[in-house]
Amino acid sequence: MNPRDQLLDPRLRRVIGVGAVIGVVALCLFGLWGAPPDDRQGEAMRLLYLHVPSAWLAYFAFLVTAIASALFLWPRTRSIVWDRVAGASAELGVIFTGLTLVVGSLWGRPIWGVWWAWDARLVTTAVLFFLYLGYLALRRIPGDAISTGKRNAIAALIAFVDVPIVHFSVEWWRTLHQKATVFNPELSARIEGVQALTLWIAVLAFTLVYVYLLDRRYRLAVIDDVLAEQALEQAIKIRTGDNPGVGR
Amino acid sequence: MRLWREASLVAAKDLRIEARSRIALGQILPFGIIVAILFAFALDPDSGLLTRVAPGLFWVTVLLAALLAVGRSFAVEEKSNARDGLRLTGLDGSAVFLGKMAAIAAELFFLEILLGIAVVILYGVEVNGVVVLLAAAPAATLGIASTGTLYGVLAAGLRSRETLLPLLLLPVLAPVLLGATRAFEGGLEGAPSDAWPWVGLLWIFATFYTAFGVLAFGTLWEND
Amino acid sequence: MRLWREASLVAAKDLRIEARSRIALGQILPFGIIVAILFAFALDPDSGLLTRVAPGLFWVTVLLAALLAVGRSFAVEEKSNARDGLRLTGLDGSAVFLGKMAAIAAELFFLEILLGIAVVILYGVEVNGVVVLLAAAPAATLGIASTGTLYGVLAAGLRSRETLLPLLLLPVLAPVLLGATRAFEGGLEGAPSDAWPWVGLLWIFATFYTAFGVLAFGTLWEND
Amino acid sequence: MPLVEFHSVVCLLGTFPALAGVDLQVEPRDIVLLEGPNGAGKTTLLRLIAGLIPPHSGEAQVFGLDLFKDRRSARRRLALVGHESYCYDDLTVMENLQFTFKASGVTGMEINSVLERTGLDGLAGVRHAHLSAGQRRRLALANAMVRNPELLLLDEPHAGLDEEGRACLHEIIASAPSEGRTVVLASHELELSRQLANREVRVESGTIVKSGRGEL
Amino acid sequence: MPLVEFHSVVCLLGTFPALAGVDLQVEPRDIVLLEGPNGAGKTTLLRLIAGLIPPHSGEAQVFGLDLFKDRRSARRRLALVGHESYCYDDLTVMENLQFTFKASGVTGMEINSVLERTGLDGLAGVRHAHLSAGQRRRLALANAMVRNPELLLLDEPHAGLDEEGRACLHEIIASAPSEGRTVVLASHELELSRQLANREVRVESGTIVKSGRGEL
Ligand code: HEM
Ligand SMILES: Nc1ncnc2c1ncn2[C@@H]1O[C@H](COP(=O)(O)OP(=O)(O)OP(=O)(O)O)[C@@H](O)[C@H]1O
Ligand SMILES: Nc1ncnc2c1ncn2[C@@H]1O[C@H](COP(=O)(O)OP(=O)(O)OP(=O)(O)O)[C@@H](O)[C@H]1O
Ligand SMILES: [Mg+2]
Ligand SMILES: [Mg+2]
Repeated sequence: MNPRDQLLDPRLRRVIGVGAVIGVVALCLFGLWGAPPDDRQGEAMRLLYLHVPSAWLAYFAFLVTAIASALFLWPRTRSIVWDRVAGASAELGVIFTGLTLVVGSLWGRPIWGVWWAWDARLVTTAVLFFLYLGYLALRRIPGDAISTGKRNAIAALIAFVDVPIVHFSVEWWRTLHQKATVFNPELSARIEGVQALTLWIAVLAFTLVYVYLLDRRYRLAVIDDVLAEQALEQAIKIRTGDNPGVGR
Repeated sequence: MRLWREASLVAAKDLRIEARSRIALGQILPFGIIVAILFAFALDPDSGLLTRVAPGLFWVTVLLAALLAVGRSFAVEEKSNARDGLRLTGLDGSAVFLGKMAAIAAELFFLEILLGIAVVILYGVEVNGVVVLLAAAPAATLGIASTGTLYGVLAAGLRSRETLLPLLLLPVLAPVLLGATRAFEGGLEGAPSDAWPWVGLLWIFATFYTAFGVLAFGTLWEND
Repeated sequence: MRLWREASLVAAKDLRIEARSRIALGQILPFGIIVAILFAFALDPDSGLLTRVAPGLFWVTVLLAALLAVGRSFAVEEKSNARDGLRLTGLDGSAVFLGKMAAIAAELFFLEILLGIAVVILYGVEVNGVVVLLAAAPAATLGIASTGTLYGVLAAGLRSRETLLPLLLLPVLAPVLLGATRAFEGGLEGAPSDAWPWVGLLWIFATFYTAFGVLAFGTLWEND
Repeated sequence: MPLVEFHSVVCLLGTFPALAGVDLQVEPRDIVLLEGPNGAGKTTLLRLIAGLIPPHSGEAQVFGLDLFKDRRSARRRLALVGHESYCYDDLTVMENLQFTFKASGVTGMEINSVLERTGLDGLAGVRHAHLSAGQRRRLALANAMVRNPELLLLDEPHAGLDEEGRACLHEIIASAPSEGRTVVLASHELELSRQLANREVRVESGTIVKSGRGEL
Repeated sequence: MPLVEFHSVVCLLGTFPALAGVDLQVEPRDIVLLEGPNGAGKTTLLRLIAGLIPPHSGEAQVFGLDLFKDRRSARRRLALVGHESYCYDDLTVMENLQFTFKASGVTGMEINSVLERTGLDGLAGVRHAHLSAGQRRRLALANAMVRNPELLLLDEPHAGLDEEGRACLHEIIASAPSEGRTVVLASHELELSRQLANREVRVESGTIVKSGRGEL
């Protein structure tokens, strides 16, 4: 199998890039002026348009990591492509999780009066963050492509267990954090009007940004691999060339 | 059949080494009890707070002891590169996993019984639902042992094993820790009926991690 | 003079090895923060209990991280029997003690600063007396580092080092833990003036253990 | 069909190409001597054949099994005596051998006869931790023999052995072909080893520079 | 005055009398070869002379200093190449040597010349963890030489060294008397070692059974 060196077709990527920019601009307009302030939370509620999509995109990124990892583990579909996708997506997921934590924390200060609480949702989110930091640390340990790929994939699959826990934490525990508004057990969204529209714009914008960055990060991984391959060729030349010293 | 035979071979070897070096009995157990006492010390004893936090402290202590036990289980393989010898025998990775996990679980379970008695005495908690405790503890133990073994081999062979292990293991075990704590809260001072959902969750975890370990360990074990 | 030169040689070596393997920064610190989070989680968050127990948890966490740091400091000597090489150089035992202790203390102190910030943010405690904290922390750190080094060498060379160390170390450090906790209680939510006697006690401990280490380490180091 | 078949195999340790394109064939019942300077890659080559480390590129087959895909199956049929003893400190000589024996599930070998052949008869009850360097070396050899391997890989087996130990070692190597065993031996004791080997391969800087029957 | 003076020295490892009454004298500038079967007690004897383990009974003096009372002072003036390399995995060859050099506070030795003498010139920047077995052995030798010892104790220094490494080793041993050094060497490479030694001591089961100038 010839591993692809571009994740997306360049034209498609450009479209997505432009879409992402438009999406972000639209989100700013709607988020800051278009949508009305909340009756109870006032202006602080606007943080929702960052907080919720970044949380969802973090889930999505980790889901992509898990699926790519499973595809890598499955011998029939094994390809370095999946390992790269898994790593790139996990990095973005960590960034989105970090954003969720930071924005949530900023939001918590005016609404709950504290930056942080030992609430199940908050803690499981923090655990999620560290879990994938650990995963990224593990990825940095060198080795041959197949073995490290399998090792990474297994760690990613274990880590994904935490995602549903984060989501259902508000149902399973009595939490300060509010229960699901959109993806609740009844699957009926309790948000409407311009607020809902803004939320969906935000989700769309974040998704486009995610896809664009995923492609770029993938490309970076490809370049890294090419550079490593070149360095290896060089090293082989140096090793087999007649150089003095003890076998080096 | 062969899997069980091979797994019991590995477990027997590990337990024999432990029996000879007397580390589980002679050191990890006292370690657990000392940590329990230290917690009591750090948490200001006269406030009646201890009975409330006893379940959490119990399981945090077990977790720390598990880190030691897992670390030890793989340190044994590191010396004289015994790990390579074990790999050379061509044993099935799943067998190695089950064997090592069983040995660790056995040590931990033994520890929990004695530590539990110590906590009941030291912290003065009441036991309302023995059945809940007896149902929860093995599940949590299996969950901890299986994840520990899986991550132990992930970290094994890396020079930084000793310190990397806790880092990898603790976040993954957070749900087990939480479930076990809630189950024990129910079984000790609280209402046993509250605890059953948690016991179920723990068993789900244990089954999942063990099955996953059996499948994944081979891959990790084979490659370096 | 010579003692200082030799001690700084040993400390520089240990810190260079740590810098290269990135264990203190990259792994022990996240370990500390994760333990802090786990504790908070296990201790039932909404009861406002956390701010009260924060000082105790902080120091228990530091103690556990210290176990890792000490273990690592002697694991480094174990590999390829480097310990015998160090003994063969004829370095003064006191110099080895001071050097290793300084390296461990430096790592721990660094850890405490970052962990302290994390605890203040995560547990939401108030800082009433920065001076008290700044006076207490180094004393406690030196106490932990000196005792750790002394016991580290006791346990080093024994096959069961990893698990024996906590057992030996934790009881001896109980007073330090208590003093540091009380001092921090005063410096954080309580009244700083209450804390000063504890700070004094900590310094007495640190001085005593360090002096004792300088005198006793040589003997332990020389014999096998 | 050759037991070992390598074509321009590259093997990395970290990022360092310890083997930088190796071609090697070992026929059944050969006794191959690997020689070469320190750091040439002999140990790496043996560990690669044993399936303990993965190859990076090239073609690598042992017993006809591809080392890129399956390193475990081949391992069951070979044994490696490495620089270290691969034994557990807290188990006795006998217990170590018994564990290896049972774990490999071999037949046609008696532990006691292996103990005799390696001159360890008197030490069956001694823990590995208490053995001297040469005794450990013998145990490592016994630990390999107890698996009755078709392919025996020896990495500097002479190191640390006394006269008697060397005699045991030579008996084992010399009788390998008649017992249906193939031997690959890395050693710096060239005079001793050349008497035994029927092929000699010189490794230098991660490649094989000479290879032939008899002395080079 | 002899450098090493042992009278019926007993030395225990655990409860096992690894040395059961040893009489030994080493004169300045001697090159003494210790030989004997595996497990005889050669390593134990060298570690005892180096002051790494305490004697149990008898009379034991090194450089005229009593090993029962003071093992540290003698250590500053000797060096031991043991079965392991005594080096730190994470430090480079150069850093390891520099640390030993500074810690021993010696004078009259240049690290670079030692690197050359042991053939390690090209490896100064490589971490110990990445060295091959023979390279580690060379480093162990360099690590001993960098301390410019009056008494050089070598425990099977040949093991793992290639031809070039053995030449370096032999140069160091052969030039020891002219550099004012005394050498005690335990080895199973009898032919090579006998060419160098001017005294040979045979150790068997923890005692010295023969001792004399030239071949026994
Ligand atoms: C550090 C603090 C916080 C963290 C870590 C956090 C984490 C999360 C996460 C992970 C989600 C995604 C839930 C899911 O769909 O499964 C979420 C959703 C949400 N959060 Fe937060 N949050 C924090 C603070 C806050 C605050 C202060 C508020 C407002 C008072 C808030 C309001 C919401 C809302 C409204 C949702 C959407 C719920 C839904 O539709 O499912 N969060 N948060
Ligand atoms: N992790 C690593 N990173 C970089 N280089 C390494 C690493 N491990 C080993 N090397 C180098 O790989 C080379 C091959 O080592 P190997 O142990 O195979 O040599 P060898 O032929 O067995 O030598 P010896 O005769 O000394 O045992 C050595 O030059 C060594 O320095
Ligand atoms: N802790 C111990 N308890 C009991 N016996 C021990 C212990 N350590 C070593 N021995 C025994 O002491 C004896 C002396 O070992 P030593 O390493 O000195 O031998 P050696 O002459 O160096 O042998 P070799 O040539 O194999 O290196 C050996 O027979 C060994 O089994
Ligand atoms: Mg080698
Ligand atoms: Mg020896």
